[in-house]
Amino acid sequence: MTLLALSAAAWTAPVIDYHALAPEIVLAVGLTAVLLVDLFTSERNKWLLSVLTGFSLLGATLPVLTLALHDNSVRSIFDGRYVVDEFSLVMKGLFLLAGYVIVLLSSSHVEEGDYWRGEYWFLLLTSLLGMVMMASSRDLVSIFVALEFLSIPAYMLAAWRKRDLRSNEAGVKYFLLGVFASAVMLYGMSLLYGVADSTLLVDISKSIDLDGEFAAVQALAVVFVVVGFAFKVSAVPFHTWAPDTYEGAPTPVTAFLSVASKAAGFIALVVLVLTAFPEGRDVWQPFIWVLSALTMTIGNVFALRQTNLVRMIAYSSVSQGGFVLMPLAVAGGAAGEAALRAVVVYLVVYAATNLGMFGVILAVSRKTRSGDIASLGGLFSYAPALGVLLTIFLASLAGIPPLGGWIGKFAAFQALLTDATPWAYALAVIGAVNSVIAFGYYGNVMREVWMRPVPHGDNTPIVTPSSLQIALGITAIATLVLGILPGVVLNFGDMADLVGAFGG
Amino acid sequence: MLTSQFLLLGAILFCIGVYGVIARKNAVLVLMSIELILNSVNINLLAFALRNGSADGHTFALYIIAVAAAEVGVGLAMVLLIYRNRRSIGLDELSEMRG
Amino acid sequence: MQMIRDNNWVLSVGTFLPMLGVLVLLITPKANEAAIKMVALLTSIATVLVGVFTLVNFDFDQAGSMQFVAQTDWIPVIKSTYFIGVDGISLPLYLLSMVVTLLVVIYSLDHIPSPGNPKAFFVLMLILQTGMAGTFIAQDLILFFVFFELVLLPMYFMIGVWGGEQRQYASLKFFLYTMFGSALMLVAFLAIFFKTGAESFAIPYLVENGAGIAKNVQVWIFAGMFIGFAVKVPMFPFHTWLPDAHTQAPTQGSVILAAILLKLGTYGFVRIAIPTLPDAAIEWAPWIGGLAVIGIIYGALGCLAQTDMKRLIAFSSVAHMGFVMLGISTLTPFGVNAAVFGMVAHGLITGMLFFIAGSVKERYHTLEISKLGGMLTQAPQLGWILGLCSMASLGLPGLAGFWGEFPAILSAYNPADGLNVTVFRTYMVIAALGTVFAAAYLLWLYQRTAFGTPKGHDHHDVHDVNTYEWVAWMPLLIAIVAFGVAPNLLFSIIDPAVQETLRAFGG
Amino acid sequence: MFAASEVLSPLRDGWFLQNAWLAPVIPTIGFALIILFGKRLPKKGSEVGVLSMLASLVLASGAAWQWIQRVGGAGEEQFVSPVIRTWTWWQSGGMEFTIGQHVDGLTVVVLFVVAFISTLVQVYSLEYLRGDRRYTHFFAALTLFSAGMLAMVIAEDMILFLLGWEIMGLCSFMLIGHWWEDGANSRAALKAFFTVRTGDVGLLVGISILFFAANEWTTTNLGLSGFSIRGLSAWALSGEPNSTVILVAAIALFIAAIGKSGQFPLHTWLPDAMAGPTPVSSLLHSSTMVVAGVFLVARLYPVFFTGLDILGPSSNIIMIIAAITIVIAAALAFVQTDIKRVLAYSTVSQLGYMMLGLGAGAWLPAVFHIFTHAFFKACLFLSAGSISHSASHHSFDMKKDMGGLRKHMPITFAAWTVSTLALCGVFPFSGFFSKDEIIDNVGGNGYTFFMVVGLGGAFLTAAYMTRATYLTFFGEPRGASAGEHGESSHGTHPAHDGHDAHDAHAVHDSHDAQDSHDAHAGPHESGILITAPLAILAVLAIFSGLFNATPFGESWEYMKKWTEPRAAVVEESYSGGPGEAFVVPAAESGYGESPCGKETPKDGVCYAPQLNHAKFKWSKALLSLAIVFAGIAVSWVVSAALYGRRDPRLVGLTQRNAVARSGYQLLINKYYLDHLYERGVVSFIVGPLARGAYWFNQQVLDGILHGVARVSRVVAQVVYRDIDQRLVDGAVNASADVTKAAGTTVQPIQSGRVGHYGALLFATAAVAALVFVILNT
Repeated sequence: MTLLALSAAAWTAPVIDYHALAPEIVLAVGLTAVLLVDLFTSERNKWLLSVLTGFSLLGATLPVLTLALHDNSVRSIFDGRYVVDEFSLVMKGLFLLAGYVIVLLSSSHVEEGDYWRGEYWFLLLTSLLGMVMMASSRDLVSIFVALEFLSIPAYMLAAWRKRDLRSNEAGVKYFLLGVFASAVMLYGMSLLYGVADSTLLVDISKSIDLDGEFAAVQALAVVFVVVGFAFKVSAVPFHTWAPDTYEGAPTPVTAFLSVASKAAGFIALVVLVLTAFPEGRDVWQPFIWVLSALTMTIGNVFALRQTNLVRMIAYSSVSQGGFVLMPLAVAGGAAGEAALRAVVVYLVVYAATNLGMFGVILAVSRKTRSGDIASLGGLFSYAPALGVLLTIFLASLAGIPPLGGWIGKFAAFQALLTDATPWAYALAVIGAVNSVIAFGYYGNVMREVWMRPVPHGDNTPIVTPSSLQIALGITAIATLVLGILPGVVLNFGDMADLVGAFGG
Repeated sequence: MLTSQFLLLGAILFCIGVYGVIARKNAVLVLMSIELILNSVNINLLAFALRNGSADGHTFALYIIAVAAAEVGVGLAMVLLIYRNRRSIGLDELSEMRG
Repeated sequence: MQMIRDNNWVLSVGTFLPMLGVLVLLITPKANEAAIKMVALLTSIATVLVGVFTLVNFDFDQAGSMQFVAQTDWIPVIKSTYFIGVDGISLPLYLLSMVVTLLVVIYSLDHIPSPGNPKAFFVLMLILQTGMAGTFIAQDLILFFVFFELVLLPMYFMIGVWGGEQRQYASLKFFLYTMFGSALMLVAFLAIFFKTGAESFAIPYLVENGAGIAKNVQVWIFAGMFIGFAVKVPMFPFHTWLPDAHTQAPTQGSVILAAILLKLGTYGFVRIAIPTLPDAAIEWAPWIGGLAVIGIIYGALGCLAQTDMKRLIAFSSVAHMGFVMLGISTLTPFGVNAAVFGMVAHGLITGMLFFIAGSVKERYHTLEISKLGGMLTQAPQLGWILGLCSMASLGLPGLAGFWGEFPAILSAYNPADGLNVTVFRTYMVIAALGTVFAAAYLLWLYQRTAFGTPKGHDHHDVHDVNTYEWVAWMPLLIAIVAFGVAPNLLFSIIDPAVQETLRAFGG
Repeated sequence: MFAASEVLSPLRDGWFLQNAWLAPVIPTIGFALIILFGKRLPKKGSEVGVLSMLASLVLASGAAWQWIQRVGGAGEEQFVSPVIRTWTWWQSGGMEFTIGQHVDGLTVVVLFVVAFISTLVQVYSLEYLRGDRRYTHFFAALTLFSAGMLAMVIAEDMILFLLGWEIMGLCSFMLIGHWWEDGANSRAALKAFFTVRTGDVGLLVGISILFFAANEWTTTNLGLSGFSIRGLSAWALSGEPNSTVILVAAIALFIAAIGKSGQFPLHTWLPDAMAGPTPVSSLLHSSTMVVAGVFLVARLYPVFFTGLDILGPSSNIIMIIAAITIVIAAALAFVQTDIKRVLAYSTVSQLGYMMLGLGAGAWLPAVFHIFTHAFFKACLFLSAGSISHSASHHSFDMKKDMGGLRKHMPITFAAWTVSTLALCGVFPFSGFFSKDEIIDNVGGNGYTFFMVVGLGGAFLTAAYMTRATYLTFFGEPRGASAGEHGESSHGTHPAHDGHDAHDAHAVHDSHDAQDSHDAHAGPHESGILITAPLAILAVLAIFSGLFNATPFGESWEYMKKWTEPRAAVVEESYSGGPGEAFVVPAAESGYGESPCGKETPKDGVCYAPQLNHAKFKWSKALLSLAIVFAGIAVSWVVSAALYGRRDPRLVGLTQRNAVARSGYQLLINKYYLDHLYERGVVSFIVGPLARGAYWFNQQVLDGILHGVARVSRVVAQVVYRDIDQRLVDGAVNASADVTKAAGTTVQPIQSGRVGHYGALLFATAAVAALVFVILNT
């Protein structure tokens, strides 16, 4: 009967604000184009694909800019299931630019490998499209779709080097655990829907009430949903896939996973906790508190004992994730805005820095053909530029002023101290201590670069392809500017009550 | 109203699925267990949809089914991949990278 | 405190000029060492000239108030501004940092430590200079923090790349220690920011409002700052990075480390921790004083146990900074004056001592005291300079060291109101005994290195002080004597500022 | 606070008084010049030294002369205010502290003495150290040393005082260690420096206490800082100070004085300090270094006066220490074979006299003794130097390398004898007038016991000096002075006289030229540059006593008139600026019964306590003279008998009855008798004391000193190796290891197995869910 009732209701087509959807559309067009061009180009001209990908990404950023400059009003379509506000615009911009940098990073790598380039670019774009969508989703369904949209291509990218066992292993682990996690999350979502009788986040936030009759179900649901994204952002103990996948996947893909898909996970998490679960803070705040503390610490102690560079970075990005989680642990309270700002800033800075670091690693590995940290020995002596760049990025990750990283950590601490509860202080101290431990391994790499002899004294200089140089330039400048004039990014977080803006 | 029974069923399926994921060493079986979980979710959604009389549940379920299909596709592709490379789909051999 | 804003460009120029030099260096080809050295030299000379200009235009009648103040938005979101200025406390240290850098550059002209690569070396040194100068002029906690941290990396590399055998261990230790401190310090900064109503990070503002914070909260915030600064000073028991860092660092590194970097910590106490959190300062003062005197005796004993000349000098820093901290802990203008004077004096003297150690190493290829000896016969000038500096370092009246040491001891006789007099008088006596120890280890060092007959065989490298060294050292030596004979050159500048700073204590 | 004083008739106050501060400044400049250009100058910088000392001598004399004028201009009972000039030196906490000169009677006397002796010593050194490889540095150090002493003497405030004090300490380090090629010398130098420095802690503490105790009072009433010596004096006598505080301060300061003036028990560095070249010893021990301690007490006399309740019924610490020192040091002098060490111990005991005087309220005699002692002690040292230089081949061993030198070096002999007589206090030599005054006044102030000690000391002094004289100049030449080249003596010598030091670097030292010419020349009189100073000093040793010849009546008491500050109550509210100089009429209460030092002065301040002077009586004088002659006689007889051994009859006698009376057996043979001298006679007179003292000295005191050094070294080792490196540093490194270990322990969760990962994932989710479900329902 209900079905009847539903069908009886008159159906009106929703008004679609195409301007708001412009970025997604451009991307969609772009990826179809890539697919087609791939079909009809000969091996020699495959390089077109990377160019095309790059352009479609840049093309997609144009509407983002226009939207940002147009007016500050919040554009909400599909009655609030899909919202374009500054927050989402910032994140879209971030994804697109990060994507562009990744294209620059990968192009040479992909060209030189004898693998399926067309698919590579296609999958990359698809995943990015998913992320861009994620930035705007304000509904369980759209969030779920966006999530799978960005995940599934990522699984395939991870396993992209078909002949390589490690790559396969990476893909499989990522895939199985990923779908498992999302299944768990879905279970949580289904319960949420049951309680709220709607998949719209705003409605859910209304229905959540931990003192009510459904408290148990809601608590369970919240936990499961958070777990789903905690997996995405590789928070301990849901991080287990990350090191293996990062190590096994092709380096550009690793860069992509560790930056873009992580960021996507975070914004989903932010959106959920801030718009859907504000009332559930008694559940997710402590949960995230624990996750954050664990993530920072475990990530660090693991990173300390790595000898493989990429794996070390994997753990480092795990512990970085912990720092991003830090402000979220207090986001439910007065510190909401500060926390949101902290997350945004941290993600931006982290993206720039981490991509830059992967850029250097790609450049160096072109010569050394090795993933060992020791292979960086004496880098400064034969490739000073790369050495200095790597130092800058590492220092930024370690959060040393005046390099970008510090402002991220600073914002995180600021959020915690805005909350000013004992738990917040405790977490802040844990964070402070971890930021020191972290230098243990960052410093170790620096030490290799500056103070260790070149392995078997091979001093041949490194030739860096121009695309890589550009990528490095962009990221390095970004890192420095963000560090010296943090106002630039902080202002993103500064827009009129962001938190309120989610509602649409 | 039978909602609670549906939910119970969903829960049971969920548990079985989880058990399968954790216990099975065979990639295909793991995939199937995951499918189980997804289906438990679908049951939940539909049950709630009926109870609440809103369409969101149905829509959600449809999306899940579609996506699940895609996932299985990718999954099986990967299983094939590893089978081709190492003549086995035992997951425990896939532990080259650890620590 | 009122602000004088004319010539507000001077400080920025003086601070960031080295960065210009860095840029130029980056584009100079690595091979062309002469050009590189020239660029570095000119940059640091220019910097010093700006410093001199600052000095000339400094209004000494208002040494107590901030001068050359410049303030513009920097990070509006967190209410942090680019806010700089100097008063009588910062000025000497600010200039000291410039001069020392110049001298170090001059010294480096013919003393590039292995593995060479002057380009990187000078780049780091100039970055370091910016960081140091900036820390002394920053009037905004965040700005202070940024500059404070800016010095870390260059020093890390200076030690790690150009240092001795243990360099990697030493540099990492140095870094982790300092970073640990500053991380907690940052937390403390944020805490005080929020507790004062999240209005501003400007130090004057915090000085106005910091006192309003509840005492127990103040104590905790102070704890954070304390660790941050105490590590840098370094105070017992946070000192263990120092001997390693000093010993392993190249001469230039040790000199800068001793002359300036250690001062960042004590300066932080004087400029930030104590004025902004007066009640906490009162609470902490006895403990700080206690650690200070422990440091004095402890450092001295450490020195007596050393067999390595450089390490001995390094440990002596622990003792000397102990005197500085003792002065600070009295919270009286008298004591803090002594402390600030002590900072400068220690900068000059210990910097000089490290220069000498470097030259000794270069000549004798060892710093094992037992292997040295008879320096006076082989390199009399070097020997006599070492003598002079040892004397200055052990606080001989008429040389700079005395004016940091004696008034500090003196001030401990009656500390600020609210502090336990008996405790501090005990400290006074212990500190006074410390002077004997100072005499002990320094003269012992002198007797074993300078006196006696030369040991060992290959002395063909042993030559007397050369021109570069003379040029680099003479200013320090002159300053040591000049400030010793006419201490008011400094005191007259410091005193008003210190009184201004300590208003909270009725100083 | 006090009523403003009425218009005052200005005192005469000339250029020299105004600019006495140049006295230390000139030598300082001289020092700089020598260090910088010395080597290039024709005379290697020595001329600069001598000239600068001459300059300050002229200044000092001028100042002294004008001071005498100034005093002459003042009434018999007026307080003659010192000539004070100050400049701002440093400021702190809003207070300004001054540097400047404080010239009064005491200053000019000591100023003159120091400048005078320094000049002579420098002249003497021209010859004595000719050809020394560090000729220039020697003069530099010597000049700076004198500068330090002068600065201390002229100091207006305690900081400048401390400055001079410390600079002296430093230079003594450089001078004593002058021949540092020999480790022993540099060790002796270190020892000297540490011992003194240990005492200096007292100075630091004392100054600090005084400053904070007095500063407020002095600033409000006199506009002087709490460092100003003048202010402190007034404060001490103002009845203001809390008795405990000032007592502690006085004791602290006295500890410094003990260290500097080699009083018991910190005197052990003095004999070792003989390692320095003889001119140095002479300068250090006659007029400068060691006198500094005494000067400190004399300078801040009011503080000690009030603090230790001098003139009080009970004996105070100064007197006790001084008495012990007098006896012990004198006793020690007996068992020395090194002539310089005899003199060193004699110095210690003479300083004891000065201290005794100060402690017993005999301020003037003590100061006067500084004055006279300076001359004859310098003379003695220089004679010793002359002997070793020209006769005994750089040896100072009386027994091995001297004897019978009176024929060879008449001038030296004469100078030595005269000074010895002066030292023994034989009328009419200078020593008599000062030392006897001290003893006399100690008795006069009612401290009979200490007077007896003083007399005993006089006896011992006479005795050991006679012994030294005999060993050196009588009997027949031995060892080096007999022309034989005592290689043996070289080997067997204790390393702590300048002797071995010479040889140690004789190889690369033109000094060996000297040696060779000694070799063939044998003992002979020294050159004019050495004898001239000797002669001058000898003359002064005779006549300097007449400056305060109490026996000849009031009119002869110049020193008293010139130097002793009048204990008048001064109506003074504020002291004017630099160069302020005026006389203030005494309060109605006459000079005789000034309240100063007795009770709180009404409407005014005191700068000096009221002291009494014992009337001179020939009876007492004759008594002490008798004791002195007794000492000389006994010692002479013994020594003569000891070194006589000419008489065959005696030999025969002893051969006939081997068990004759010990008195005759003394004569059997020199060595046995010598042995017996040490064992028998000495033990007869001062035996237990001397032995005990010597044992105590070497074993206990020195033992303690070295013990302290050794212990602190050991402690240092422990602290460094175990506490610092193991504990503190260990903790740090451990934390790193712990972190690593943590990594290893949690490593299993990264097994690489999907199954495990999934299990972990879901387990966590489930646990979390459970926890929060429970928490929220």
